[in-house]
Amino acid sequence: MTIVVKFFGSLREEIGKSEVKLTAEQPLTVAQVWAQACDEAPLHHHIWTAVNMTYVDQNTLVQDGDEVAFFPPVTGGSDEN
Amino acid sequence: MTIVVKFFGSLREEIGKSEVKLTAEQPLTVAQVWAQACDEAPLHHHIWTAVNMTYVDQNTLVQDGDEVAFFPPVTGGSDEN
Amino acid sequence: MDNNQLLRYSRQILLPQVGIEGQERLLKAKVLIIGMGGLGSPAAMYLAAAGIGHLFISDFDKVDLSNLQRQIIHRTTDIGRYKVDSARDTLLALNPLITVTPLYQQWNNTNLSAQVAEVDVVLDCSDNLPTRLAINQACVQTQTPLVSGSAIRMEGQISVFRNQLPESPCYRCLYPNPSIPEETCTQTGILAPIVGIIGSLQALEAMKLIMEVGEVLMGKLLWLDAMKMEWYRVKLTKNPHCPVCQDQSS
Amino acid sequence: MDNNQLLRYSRQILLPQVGIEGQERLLKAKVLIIGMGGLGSPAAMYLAAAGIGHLFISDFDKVDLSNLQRQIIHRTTDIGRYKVDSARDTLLALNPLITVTPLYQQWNNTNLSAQVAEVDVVLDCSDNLPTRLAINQACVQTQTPLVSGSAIRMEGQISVFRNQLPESPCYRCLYPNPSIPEETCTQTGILAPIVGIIGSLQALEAMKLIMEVGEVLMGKLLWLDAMKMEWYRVKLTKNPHCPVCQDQSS
Repeated sequence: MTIVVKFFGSLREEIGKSEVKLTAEQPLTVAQVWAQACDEAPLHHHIWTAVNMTYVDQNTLVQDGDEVAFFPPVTGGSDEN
Repeated sequence: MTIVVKFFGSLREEIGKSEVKLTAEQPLTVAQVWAQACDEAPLHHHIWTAVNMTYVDQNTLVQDGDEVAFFPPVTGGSDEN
Repeated sequence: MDNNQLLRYSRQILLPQVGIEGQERLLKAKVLIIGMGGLGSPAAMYLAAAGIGHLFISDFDKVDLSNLQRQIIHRTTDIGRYKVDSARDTLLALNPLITVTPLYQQWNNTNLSAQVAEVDVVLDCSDNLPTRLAINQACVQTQTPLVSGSAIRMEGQISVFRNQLPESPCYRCLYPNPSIPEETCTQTGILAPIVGIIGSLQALEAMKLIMEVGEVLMGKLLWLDAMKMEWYRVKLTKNPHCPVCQDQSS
Repeated sequence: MDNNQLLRYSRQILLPQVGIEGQERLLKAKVLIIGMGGLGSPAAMYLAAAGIGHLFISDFDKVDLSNLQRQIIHRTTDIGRYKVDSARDTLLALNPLITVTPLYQQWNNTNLSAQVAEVDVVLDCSDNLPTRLAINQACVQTQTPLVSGSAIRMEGQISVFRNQLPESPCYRCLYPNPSIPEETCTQTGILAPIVGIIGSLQALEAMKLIMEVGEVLMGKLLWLDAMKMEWYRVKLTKNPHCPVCQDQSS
């Protein structure tokens, strides 16, 4: 099965790539997609994940042809001193 | 051939629909797509047209599976008194 | 409305989506904006200009020199003043016909819920996750719609939570585990216009909620990647295990 | 930069995309903003806050009560003053470290090209197509980058034209036949925050051009449908028959 993996925003700059195509023999979760795309780098639980632009949790199973996106939640703000 | 036709913004509200699916026996230009989707209403030359989200002129030929979008250019501004 | 108001608001009364009825709704509305920083500045200024009848603005902080790079409601001469005082002056100078109530206090669950219950819409323009989660909880408890915006680095996001509707996700649904690293502009930085974009979008969605026109970003998150100038539109679903909104609807 | 500047701009100097070098570029930059109305208000305020060294602001009109619903750079007490005077006061109150030059004149092809040749980036915040076409022509002639924004009704659009690059379309490429119906907010109306969104986006793209970071909207048009809160991203191509940019490159 073939999966397109995308990294948005500052995560793209951290990872150093914006898009990766993966092929897999067996079903993968979102977390396993990350591991394969990022050379087993740890996936922090606060990174948001979307499959076909729907927000999902990291244990969601990915289907053939899915697009998986990883992006950092923006929680901060600019009210601080 | 099958074509998806979309109307954006105030044009959507003027036409009264946001999306139409067309089937056609023969090749159509963008202008002919408008005529068929809008019951022969005239297509003003100032309306912008995009095929698969690329800006094109109204004489462009449309292919099977194309998405044709119509939208009003925003030329005005709010600097006036 | 008198002639003065009709002329002041004429450019939006002209819109079929607004009209006299829409403007009357804006004039009667009460909106709470939490945070008078980068996001709160444009959000409050556009809501004041548009004629929201009563703005409650909340911040316990004072204006600092490093705020002025992006917090356009404050002036250099406001450094050291309470942000809500400085903001109130700007808002009333823009539109003296509205009422502005400055709120200086720090919030706890009780006084925040009481304040939220007084208004029609809440704008979260705060700067940290614990405050965001507390605002969400108060909005879910009181079934008050919440327009949530945030911005940092070269990124921004906005979503709307219509907490009076059982099908709406809440802000907490997005954080099954809310212990995430804190990020503030003090450490991370922010490019000035990004707060302008997100704060203005918050004002727009609040006005649509009040006038009940168009489709708001309920169950949708818009995420801005300013380096690529791309918007991603992510669909959100209600988390069936959410400790905040599931408690509420059961 | 002195310590005062380092602190004022610290929240963007922190960004790896900006740093000291990016801030120095902003401080040295000259930007022309044509129109101190709805779009020009946030665009000028964010560029001033961010520390653009020299802002040229152009408008021949005076502040009217009906402007205040969305033109947040002006105050109620500014009614009757030249917009560029009112705007200059607000910009210098926000950031007294920059230079602001008000331009009161109406433009013809000659004096507009001369002014455009003086600056690094032009922001088109004007309100009618003839002005927009004249600005485009001056920018193509002088190979000056143009950030074009517009907003009306519940709609807005923005695009960037890097006129120094032969592959860039120009604004006129979009109007093979420029005789289109005039639309102004006087007749058509505009919801206040939409100009905030588009004007802030113009400031963002101008800063990216000056600092040479990220990807700007060259060959792309972002079109906002505020009723649905959707952004459409349309690809633009150079018109091989364009009377403005084809003349120039041949």
